[in-house]
Amino acid sequence: MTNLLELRDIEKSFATIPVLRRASFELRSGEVHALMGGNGAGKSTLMKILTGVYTKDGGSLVFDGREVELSGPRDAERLGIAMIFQEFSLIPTLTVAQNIFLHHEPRAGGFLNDAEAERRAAGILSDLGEDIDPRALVETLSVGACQMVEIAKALSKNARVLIMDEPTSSLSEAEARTLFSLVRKLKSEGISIVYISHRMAEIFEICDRITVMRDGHDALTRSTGEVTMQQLIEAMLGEGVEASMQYQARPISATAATVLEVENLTLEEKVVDASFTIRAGEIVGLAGLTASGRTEIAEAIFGLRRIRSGEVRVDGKPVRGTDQAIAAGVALVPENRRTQGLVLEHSMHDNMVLPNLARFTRGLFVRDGAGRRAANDAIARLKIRTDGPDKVVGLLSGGNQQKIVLAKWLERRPRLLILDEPTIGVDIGAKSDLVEIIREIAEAGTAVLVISSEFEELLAMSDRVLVLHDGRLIKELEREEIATEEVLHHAIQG
Amino acid sequence: QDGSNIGDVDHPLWYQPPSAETLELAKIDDLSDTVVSGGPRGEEGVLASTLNITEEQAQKIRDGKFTAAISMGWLGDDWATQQLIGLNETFEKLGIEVVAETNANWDDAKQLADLDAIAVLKPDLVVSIPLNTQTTASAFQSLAEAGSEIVFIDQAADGMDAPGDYAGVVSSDNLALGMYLADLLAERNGGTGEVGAMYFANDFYVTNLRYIGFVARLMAKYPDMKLIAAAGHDDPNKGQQVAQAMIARYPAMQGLYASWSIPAMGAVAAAQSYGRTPQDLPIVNENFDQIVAADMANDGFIAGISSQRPYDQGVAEATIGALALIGEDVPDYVVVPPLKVSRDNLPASYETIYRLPLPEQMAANLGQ
Amino acid sequence: MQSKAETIGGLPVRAPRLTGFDWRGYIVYLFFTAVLLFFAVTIGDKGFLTVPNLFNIARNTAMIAVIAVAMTFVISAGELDLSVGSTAALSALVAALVIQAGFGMVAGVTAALGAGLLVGLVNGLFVTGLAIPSFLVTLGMMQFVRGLDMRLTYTNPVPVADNTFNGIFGKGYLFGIPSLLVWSVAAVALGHVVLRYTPFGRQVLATGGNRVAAAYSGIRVNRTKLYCFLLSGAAAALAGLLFTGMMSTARYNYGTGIELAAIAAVILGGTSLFGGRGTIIGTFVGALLIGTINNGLIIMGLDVSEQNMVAGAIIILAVAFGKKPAR
Amino acid sequence: MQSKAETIGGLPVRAPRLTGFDWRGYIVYLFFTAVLLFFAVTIGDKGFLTVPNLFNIARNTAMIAVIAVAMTFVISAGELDLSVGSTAALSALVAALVIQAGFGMVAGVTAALGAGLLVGLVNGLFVTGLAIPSFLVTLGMMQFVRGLDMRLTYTNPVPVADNTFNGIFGKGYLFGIPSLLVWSVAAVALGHVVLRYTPFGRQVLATGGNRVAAAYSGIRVNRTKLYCFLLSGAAAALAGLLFTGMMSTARYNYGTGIELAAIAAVILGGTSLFGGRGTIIGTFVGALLIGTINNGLIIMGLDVSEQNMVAGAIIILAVAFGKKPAR
Ligand SMILES: Nc1ncnc2c1ncn2[C@@H]1O[C@H](COP(=O)(O)OP(=O)(O)OP(=O)(O)O)[C@@H](O)[C@H]1O
Ligand SMILES: Nc1ncnc2c1ncn2[C@@H]1O[C@H](COP(=O)(O)OP(=O)(O)OP(=O)(O)O)[C@@H](O)[C@H]1O
Ligand SMILES: O[C@@H]1[C@H](O)[C@H](O)CO[C@@H]1O
Ligand SMILES: [Mg+2]
Ligand SMILES: [Mg+2]
Repeated sequence: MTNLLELRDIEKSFATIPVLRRASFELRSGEVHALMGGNGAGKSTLMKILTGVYTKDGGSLVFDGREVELSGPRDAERLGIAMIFQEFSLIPTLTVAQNIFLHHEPRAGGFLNDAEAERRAAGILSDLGEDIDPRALVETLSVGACQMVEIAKALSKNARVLIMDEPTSSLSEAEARTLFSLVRKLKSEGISIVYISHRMAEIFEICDRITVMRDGHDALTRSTGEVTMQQLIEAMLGEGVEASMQYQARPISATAATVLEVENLTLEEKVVDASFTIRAGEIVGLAGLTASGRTEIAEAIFGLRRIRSGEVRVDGKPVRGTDQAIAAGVALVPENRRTQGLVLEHSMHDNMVLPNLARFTRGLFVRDGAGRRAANDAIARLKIRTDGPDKVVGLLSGGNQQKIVLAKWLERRPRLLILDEPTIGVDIGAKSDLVEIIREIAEAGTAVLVISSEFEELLAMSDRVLVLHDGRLIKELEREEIATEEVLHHAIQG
Repeated sequence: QDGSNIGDVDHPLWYQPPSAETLELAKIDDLSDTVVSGGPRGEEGVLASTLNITEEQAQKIRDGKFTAAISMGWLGDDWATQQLIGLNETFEKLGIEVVAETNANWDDAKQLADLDAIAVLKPDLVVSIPLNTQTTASAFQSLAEAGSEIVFIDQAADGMDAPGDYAGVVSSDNLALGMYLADLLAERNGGTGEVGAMYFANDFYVTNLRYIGFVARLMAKYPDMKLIAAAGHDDPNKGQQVAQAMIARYPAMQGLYASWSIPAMGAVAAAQSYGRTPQDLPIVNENFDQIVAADMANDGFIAGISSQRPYDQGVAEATIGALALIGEDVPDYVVVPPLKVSRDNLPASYETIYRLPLPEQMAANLGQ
Repeated sequence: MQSKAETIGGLPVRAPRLTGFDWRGYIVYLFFTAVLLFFAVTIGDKGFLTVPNLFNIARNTAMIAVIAVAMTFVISAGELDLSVGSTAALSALVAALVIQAGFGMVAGVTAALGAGLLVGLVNGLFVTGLAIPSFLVTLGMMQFVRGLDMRLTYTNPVPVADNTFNGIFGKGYLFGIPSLLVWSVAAVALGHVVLRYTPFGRQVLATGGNRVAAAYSGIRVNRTKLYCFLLSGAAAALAGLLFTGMMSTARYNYGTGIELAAIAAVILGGTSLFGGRGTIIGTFVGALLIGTINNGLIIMGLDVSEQNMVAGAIIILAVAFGKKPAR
Repeated sequence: MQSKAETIGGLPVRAPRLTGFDWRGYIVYLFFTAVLLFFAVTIGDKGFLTVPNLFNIARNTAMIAVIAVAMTFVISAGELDLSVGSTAALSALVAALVIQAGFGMVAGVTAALGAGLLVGLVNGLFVTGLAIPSFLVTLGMMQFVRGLDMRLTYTNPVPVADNTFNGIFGKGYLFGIPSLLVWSVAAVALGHVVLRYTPFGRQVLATGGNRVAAAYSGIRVNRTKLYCFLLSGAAAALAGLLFTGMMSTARYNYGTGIELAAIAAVILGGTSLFGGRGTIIGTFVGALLIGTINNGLIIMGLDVSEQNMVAGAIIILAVAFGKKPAR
């Protein structure tokens, strides 16, 4: 099989810091080629060079047998290369349809034809099994829906090469399934796909070949059948590293205090009559389909959503509004790191200090030194890839940003920790570290509520799992009841 | 005389009714030999035409190699331009170097900063129009203390006295200016009918006097001319808007005093938009500049101009300043009488004010 | 229960739903209607409701409207242009001088547009090429050009005797409609179509909505912004011609303060100051609202201090009742 | 090859590196030094370099500086305050009237601060409570308060005879330093410490940087913004007192146009107009730069048109060479 394109010995530095060092990558026509690697390994950067978003410092790009230079996204588009960006390339103030066809809008006599764009957008979205209004403004969509729009946007270009940078990170199981069948269909139509993901299972499921990047260099390229999970992990993280995601039973004292009590909670949106409790030291998973209302429950406990009826109590005391929630020791790690989690243009240590201002203040003044020390600790503990705590977080890779969001809240040592999709975009090494850290936090007496669409992770952590369907809690699974992902899968379908 | 023709219009916020003395003077038909406005401190006005520099004095001034600075309150109308020409020509003739020229653009705080910067240059002479007599006083006082001679345009800063603190004030006769405006309207409508006044709303000594002079003349001399509308603008460029509203609300208005030339031309545009004619809505104003002159020549709405003599004022300011520099006695209040301009005397008036013949186009339009 | 804005801790985090009639989005129209009605009732008999007066409002609003149309593009693209006022004066002077020198109206108008475009080009190149904030570039430019205006004729006004020019750009009528109104309606119509229905308009909104994402989508964001500044320069030039035609004279201080009035019209109309969202029709109504208030309050007989107070209060109220921005 | 700005399709996407000496971040200091040096060489012998003149510059910059310090907070929090100028005049009048009425200096100053805080409170409540753009709220407020200023004393100036007041707020000296300079340095020092080293400062920057993320981090973003507007009102009041003390008189037109000068100082100093980044020292140097240019150009003997042109060009150049914003 011939190579449709080859990236050869690509070099790239930001300022003086090298990010890609002689990175090479080949893509055959009609293959699905996985690109893997730890956070900050350079995957997104390499692919942005392929789409003309960044210009390379060195190396060459051969497309269809000819060496080409890309001076911007338009050049790549002309070659038929489209990309689903990890950090979305959507315009919040435009509609779904306007976004999908941005810069290749259907026209009628020189004028834009929005009606036609909406019609076609509806078609693409329904192929994706999505029920999103093409006329809705993107800023009103959930992360998952944005992810879908981003995918639809790339598909609308009828590209020969489709790069997917962590397309499933915000998708539910079911949506991911739809995406996989789409990938297979595209492949059968001869389209070549680069597939970036941190989720092992899906890589083995849909990819033909795998390239692993490490420290800006391609460390390994193999056919999927010729490589084991452990080999991949070692290529990514180094010899002897194990990344295990196994549940470890922890005895939870029957006398442990009840930290969170949610009683007959009904919200203005979605959630109806939800009741549950979490005890100190317990990790409770919250599972459900997209739009089942998990985020709403989390935000309601944190005081961000209006409660229509019912009550939230922390340590026996009713809690309403963020002020009370924070005072009661509730912390929420929000689901969207860029809009909710970080001040992107601030440094890591500034972000770290933010939710913990009281702790980092002595007298009248903020103790920056302490903030920096905490940041350095987090860098070491979570293996965050950065030049240091002063680097502007917006410049870090997606997974590293997510780790900072976590670090920021872990620093708080809350009474109740709510994690909404905490490991989106986080590499396997860090994910298992995180699971470890969350367990430690729980062991120290914190009650934990985890929302995750990734069953593996949910199962590895949860002492108990609540299942939400269409705004209602329909099941509560004790640990013994969930031996496999299948059980969870069935439970969620309702 | 009883003021009933002034009716119940809304006067400006700063309005004070004309004094009995002003009303007395307003009865005099021909004001050309009368100084209506004395200085604000009761100074007696001396006509600028009486000033003179001998050749001997001129030589002494040239030998002094003096420097001067000019702090203007605004620029952009012929009044400011002609003042500056009068000042600069006279200074040049006398070998006085102008080391700074500033424009406070109607902002007295800016003028204070301008004066501070001027002080640094230690000019021998400062000519300035204080935008506000109170707020700028300290700066003028310290200039005086540092040894600069000061000539004020229009009004002296508070707490200063001539000749100790400053040489003198040169001003137009502002009450007379306002009175002439009433005369010019009366010339058009025979001293009867309903008229309006559009004033500069901000509290500004010289323009306040003109409005008061206008009102005084109506009361004293034209009991059949009724003031039915008065409205202010705080920015000359808004003249058109204000005039439009006045015309909309008082369609019976048969004459309009429109303050400076810019608002007056705005009023002209407004009158046109209502389909009014120069006959049924004559407009008078107090700046003789190219625009109103052209309109007048063209038989437009501008029926009369009560003109100051800014060039002469500039010359007078430079003259008393220069004389003070060599220790001569100068009058503390110099008055330059206004000039009544209408279509009949336009060419002659133009020559008087601009020292140039009436521009060809205007002359052609005048039918000469 | 329509159009409840979603909030997080009191912050609106998303625009109201698209379902139901979202009256808040149309507040400027409602407010404009309310203000018109109020004046009609209170001072309708005092001349407010006459055709010449209504034409006057439209005429007085023309320069603000023309500039505000282009400003809608600039703001939608996420930038600002404070130099429009002094640029209008520059173009006015250039046109008047060229006409005075005998080169004729066409040459005068061309030269004025050239001057406006030149200022726009310099603004645009600084903002995009050097990536410096447009607020400062255009603030500096506003001052620089105002100095140039003063220098050009030593602050002397330049009369324009060409009656064709004065008719077309100021005092004339087309089918009984004042030419100033014709110009502003034409600018609004063109602006509306371009912003709403052309690729360029879409690129402007995308650039303002998310510059990086727009660039990822292949849009030349810098070029788009540059075009917006050129447009703004051209509109300022047109406004300068209108000032000149209306007064048969060009003056160095035309357009002082018009930048704030134009920005107010744009935002009152519903365009987001943060870019990405813009409506030209709203802008026009915003400009008319401002013009109507100014006119009506004078006819009501309020003095300048009261006019200021009432006009200020109305602006605050209009936005208070207006659509909450998503950001 | 330090600090090459990274670009995406021609857009700078990242601030220059924090390592190495980042001279672009300090451009306002360099520019200020360069301008000072230039004037020292060209007009040093004409009195520019004398202590009284340098004090003059500092004195004339005081009101802008005080207002700009608070404006740095407002802008860092992602908002704007255009009402500061007319609020300064309001406070000036209130203080003068209270003193004139015989209630004494302390009452006058208190009343003035109260007036400023009240305006700030209303601004803040509208902006946060109703979530409407501060540009419009404060534009309306600027006009409303200016009307009030005119009304209050029918545009008559109000003299202040209290020499203690005039000394403290205007003409006096403290250890040989003009009191106006003392006030502005005090405001700068306090502002710097608060913005840089206190939790409140952190909250302001976070709110401006990402309002939603700040709210999720438990920051009361609305309260934070409200405080910024209160601060701005208080600073405007102080500026009004300084105007009054300097002139021994309060006038309704104080502070006209000071909002733009203050914003220019803030942005020249390196604060991002989009919020999230602010530096008080930079703001102060920005204000001094503006003041020095104004002073020096007059001493050089440039006429007003030239002063405008050169000052405008310097602003453009200062930012052109300045730090490229990350946005
Ligand atoms: N514009 C930029 N400026 C400076 N550094 C950058 C920039 N973009 C990326 N980097 C750095 O380059 C490195 C590689 O980033 P990249 O986004 O390619 O990683 P990745 O492999 O996609 O990681 P992830 O799995 O977390 O998405 C990171 O250390 C990141 O901080
Ligand atoms: N149509 C919509 N309009 C406005 N906001 C929406 C809409 N759909 C979802 N959201 C918001 O998006 C966020 C995600 O909530 P969602 O209902 O998807 O909950 P979830 O169960 O947590 O699912 P997910 O797996 O997508 O996080 C919530 O803040 C929700 O209010
Ligand atoms: O009259 C002159 C100017 O023309 C302007 O009218 C203001 O007052 C001055 O004295
Ligand atoms: Mg990545
Ligand atoms: Mg969710």
